[in-house]
Amino acid sequence: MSNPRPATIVMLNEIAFYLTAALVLIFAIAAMTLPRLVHCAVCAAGAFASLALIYLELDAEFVAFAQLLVYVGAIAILIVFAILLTNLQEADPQVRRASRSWVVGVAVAAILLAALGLPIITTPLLQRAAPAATAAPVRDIGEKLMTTYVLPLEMIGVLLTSALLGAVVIAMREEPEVKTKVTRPTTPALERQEELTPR
Amino acid sequence: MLGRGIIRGLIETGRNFCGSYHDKERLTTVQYPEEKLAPQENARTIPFLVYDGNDPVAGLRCTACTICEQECPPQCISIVKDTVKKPDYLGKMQLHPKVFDIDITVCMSCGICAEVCPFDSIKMDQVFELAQGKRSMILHKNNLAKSNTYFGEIHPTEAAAVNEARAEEVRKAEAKKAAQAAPVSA
Amino acid sequence: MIATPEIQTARTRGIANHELLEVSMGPHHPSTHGVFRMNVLLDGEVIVKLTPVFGYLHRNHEKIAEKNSYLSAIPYTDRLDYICSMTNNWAYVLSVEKLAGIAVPERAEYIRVITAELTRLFNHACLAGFLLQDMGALGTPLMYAFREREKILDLFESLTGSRMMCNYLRFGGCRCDLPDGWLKQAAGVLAAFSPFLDQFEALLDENEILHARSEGVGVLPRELAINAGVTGPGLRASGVNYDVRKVDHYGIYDRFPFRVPLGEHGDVLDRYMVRILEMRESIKILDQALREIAPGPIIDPKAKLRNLRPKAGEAYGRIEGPKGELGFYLISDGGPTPYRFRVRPPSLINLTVLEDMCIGHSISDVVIILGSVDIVLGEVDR
Amino acid sequence: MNALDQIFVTIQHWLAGLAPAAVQPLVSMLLIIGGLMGVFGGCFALTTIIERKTLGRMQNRFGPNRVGPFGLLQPMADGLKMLTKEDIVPFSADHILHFLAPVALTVPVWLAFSVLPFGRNMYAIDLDCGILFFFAIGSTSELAIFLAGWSSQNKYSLVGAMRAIAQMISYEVPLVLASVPVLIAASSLSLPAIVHAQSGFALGWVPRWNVFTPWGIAGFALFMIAASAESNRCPFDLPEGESELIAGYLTEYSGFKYALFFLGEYLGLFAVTGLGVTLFLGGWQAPATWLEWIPSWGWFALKFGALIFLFIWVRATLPRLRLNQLLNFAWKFLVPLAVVNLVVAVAWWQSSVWQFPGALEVRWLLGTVLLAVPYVWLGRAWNDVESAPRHYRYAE
Repeated sequence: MSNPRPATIVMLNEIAFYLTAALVLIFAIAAMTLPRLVHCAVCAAGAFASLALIYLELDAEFVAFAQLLVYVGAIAILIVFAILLTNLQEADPQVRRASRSWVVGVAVAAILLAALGLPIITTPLLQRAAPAATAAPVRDIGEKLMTTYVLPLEMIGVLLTSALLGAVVIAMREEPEVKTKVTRPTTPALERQEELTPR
Repeated sequence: MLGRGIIRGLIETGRNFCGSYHDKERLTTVQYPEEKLAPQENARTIPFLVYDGNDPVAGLRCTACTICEQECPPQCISIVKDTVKKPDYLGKMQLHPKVFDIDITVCMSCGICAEVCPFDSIKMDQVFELAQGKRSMILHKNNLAKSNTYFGEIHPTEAAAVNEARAEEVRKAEAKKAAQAAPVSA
Repeated sequence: MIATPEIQTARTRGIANHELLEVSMGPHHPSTHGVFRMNVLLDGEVIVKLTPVFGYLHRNHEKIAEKNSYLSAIPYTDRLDYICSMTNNWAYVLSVEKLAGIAVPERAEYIRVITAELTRLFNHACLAGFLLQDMGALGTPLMYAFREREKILDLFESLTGSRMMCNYLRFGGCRCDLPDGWLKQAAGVLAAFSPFLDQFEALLDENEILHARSEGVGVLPRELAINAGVTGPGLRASGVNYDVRKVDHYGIYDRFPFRVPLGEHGDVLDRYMVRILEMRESIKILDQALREIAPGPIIDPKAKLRNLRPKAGEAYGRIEGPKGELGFYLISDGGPTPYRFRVRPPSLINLTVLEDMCIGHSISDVVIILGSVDIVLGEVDR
Repeated sequence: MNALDQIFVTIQHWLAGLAPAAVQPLVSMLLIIGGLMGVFGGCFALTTIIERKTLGRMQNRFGPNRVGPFGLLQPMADGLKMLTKEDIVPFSADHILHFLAPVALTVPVWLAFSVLPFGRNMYAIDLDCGILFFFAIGSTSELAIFLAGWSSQNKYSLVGAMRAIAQMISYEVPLVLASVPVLIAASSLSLPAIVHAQSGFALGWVPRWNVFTPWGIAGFALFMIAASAESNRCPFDLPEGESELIAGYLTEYSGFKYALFFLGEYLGLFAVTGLGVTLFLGGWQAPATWLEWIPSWGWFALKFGALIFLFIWVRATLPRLRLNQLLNFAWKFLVPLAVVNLVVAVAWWQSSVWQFPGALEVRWLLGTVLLAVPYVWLGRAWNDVESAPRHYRYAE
């Protein structure tokens, strides 16, 4: 692929990684803390996009563009639709707090960090060197998807279609009378007309 | 077939697109300031007063009979009669307007004044570029007066008929005067 | 959402009590054909309630006419329905002739039929153009309709002096005779009109989008149309055979064998197609009239132009205008000015059923239904 | 490879050579970006005037011809007017999002041009999954339109934004499905590879473009319909349906933000048209060998212009669809047809092994029949509104 990297370029990559990682964190934190919901949604979309940037730095183009397509293109819109349809303007502050003191909060956070962090550090997978990037990554992904990982692919397909059908059924049952054309309620003129026409 | 109507519509606009380059019928825009369409002969915009000869004050045909003032639907004509009488084209002594104003902003160019005027003294003009800086557009007697030759240019057939009728009356008046004078002398 | 009275009434009539959106379309709205406002109550995109609001163009037409003499009321009738001034003149002049008992010579009757049918031609063409403009066809049908309208307006300008404000008909006939060469020019314009109609039909009649947008939209049932007093192409599109030209036999319409097209469903597509077919009939009438017109007097010599004082009484003259039955109801007390001057505006009366046609449709349909009703605000507000 | 064909590439290399070695890749990238933005910015200005003049000519009138010779300076006049117009932001609007919306719409669209091959080895970057990048960028515009609609706090713009999102999401599916057969034919996602797959001539004179196959014609038609919906062009310009919603999500925008929205919309149109040319019309390939003297980027420009004219032509003719018809048309007509087209395409390649004489004609016949039957059946099913042909009786 590209020629062996001189030191300056490696150093530049480090800085670039730290920058995008910081970007992701900032967007994620903003998504959690901003008062107005729509701003949170936009920051979430920003976090997804900067995540795609990180994938690009790792030369995983397919994953980056798939991330961009799926997350920014679809899931961000999903969040936004949810906000629109439920019409929540402000995040309501009266959510009951589990406990007053922040010590409990820090403790819970530490436990969670440990539970997530330890397996990542200890697994042998990371020790192996990253596999050499091949000439046509997309072709390889395609072949692997169709050969070794074909079962998970089909399972996900079935899962997604069932989710889709479920959503349609729920949407259908929720407001049948609005979706179909409003059955013609009586209008003033029609009412007048009933009296006019002799029985 | 689903797309048939749409394709027929597209062909129609396509024909108009190509046609606009060679067929006069399919490009009908008149570029106003550069190309000006000659106004139709009967076109009417705002009224004007006709005067004979070349002196706008003396030759003014209007005899201040105020019929047009009464009949004008939006009442935009205002006339003040002059006291002294002057002979008109038949020699009869007629009054003349001291003040004859038309408020152009009120006038709706309906042409009723020209229609009901018994002396053919007020006719409809064809000028339409009336935009001005001033707010009030009241045209006075001197702005309104235009020569009979100008009337002949803009409404040729109507002017010819009016001139011919007036000449006829002048001849009838001469003949009557001659007849009165003749028996006396005979 | 503060529950305004409309929302209460909408809710009491068992309509889904979702968040109702109150939208005011107009008076400054790109597709209300003039200053006309609709207060639309929306549930999502479905119309729940629609209250038309008009009166923005009220110019006190009838009180002015009661102050002026009979003659000077004529130029005001041009401004009623400012697209078809010739038919407005004719309706007014017809009622005055009934009031004062004035006869009309042969040639004047022919001229009146010719000018009325020419007006109907370009009014229906413009209606089709505006309707398609509302549907989204960016002005193409409208420009074609306006191209033909210009030719007819040139005819009117050479005949009466003004393109739109003709002020041409008088009691007992017309103001001035046809300039020579006018008839040949009119025949030329008419010959170009039927190819224009074919062009229009090629552009639109089989257009799937037009059919999809207008079939079953804004249905006006027969009984409601009759009870609401709707007249003109809107009524005939609902299948009711009522054309004042055939009912009243005014003027010399008996001499022209023309047919009256009727629709079935009374939706927007029928109202559009009935007008296209009416244009074809008008072309036949005009062909025959232009051939049969004979030289002769154009005004009844006995008819008085100024200070006409008809004997006390009342008269109601009506004609089949392009928009419907246009009538003038005059009461005279023997004086030079009418005691009562009342106009029957077809646009306003056709507009009263707008709500019944729109309920249950979406916003984009309301615009088309309003377009198909063909209103001109000058006539609605008078 | 005559000099004229590679003129831009040589200029770029020569200019990049002037810069010091360390900075050279950066300078050459900047040159490409500058070139692309210059060309397509100018193309935007030109298209606004060409569109208005062509629409005018189709409506029997001149287009704008007062500013400059034949009205060619009209875009400058529009741009100046947009710059000097006061930029009004409604008081209750969400200022940050109101400002962010046009930016979020226009910036990603510029990225989409980096993937398109405009001429023989004239492409900004040859991404291995170029078309996936293109569709990923295309899908971000919905978010920007929602921001515009939501932040204007105006009933009309909210309804317009809802319509726009529903339309763009439901037309992205047929757009992608219509281009899948082309990817299979070229067996690669990178656009220059797709163009190379369409080089060469079958039967001696027919260029091997994708459009000259049964599934290619159907795919091209589906692609163009979905593309016109994706860029809110005529039969689908519902979001800013002027006659109903004043200007949809653009209602509360004025001044240069309004111009930015239009720039975003037109660039989206150019990107999708460029993709259409690359996928179906053989990118910069010349249709015949003796026409090779026109440079490759010239051929791309010609095909590009033809498709833009087609869009303008459709805009002059067709009225607008209603929202439910629009969505029904996408899900009940375009998506099934795209799937059928995929099946036909695969059948076309499987049957390429038939050797008996007249195999090509039989395959063509089979392909067209397999596509025509669902088209007619779905077509009739689609306008199922009582479309019994209307007959109008005459009284007496």
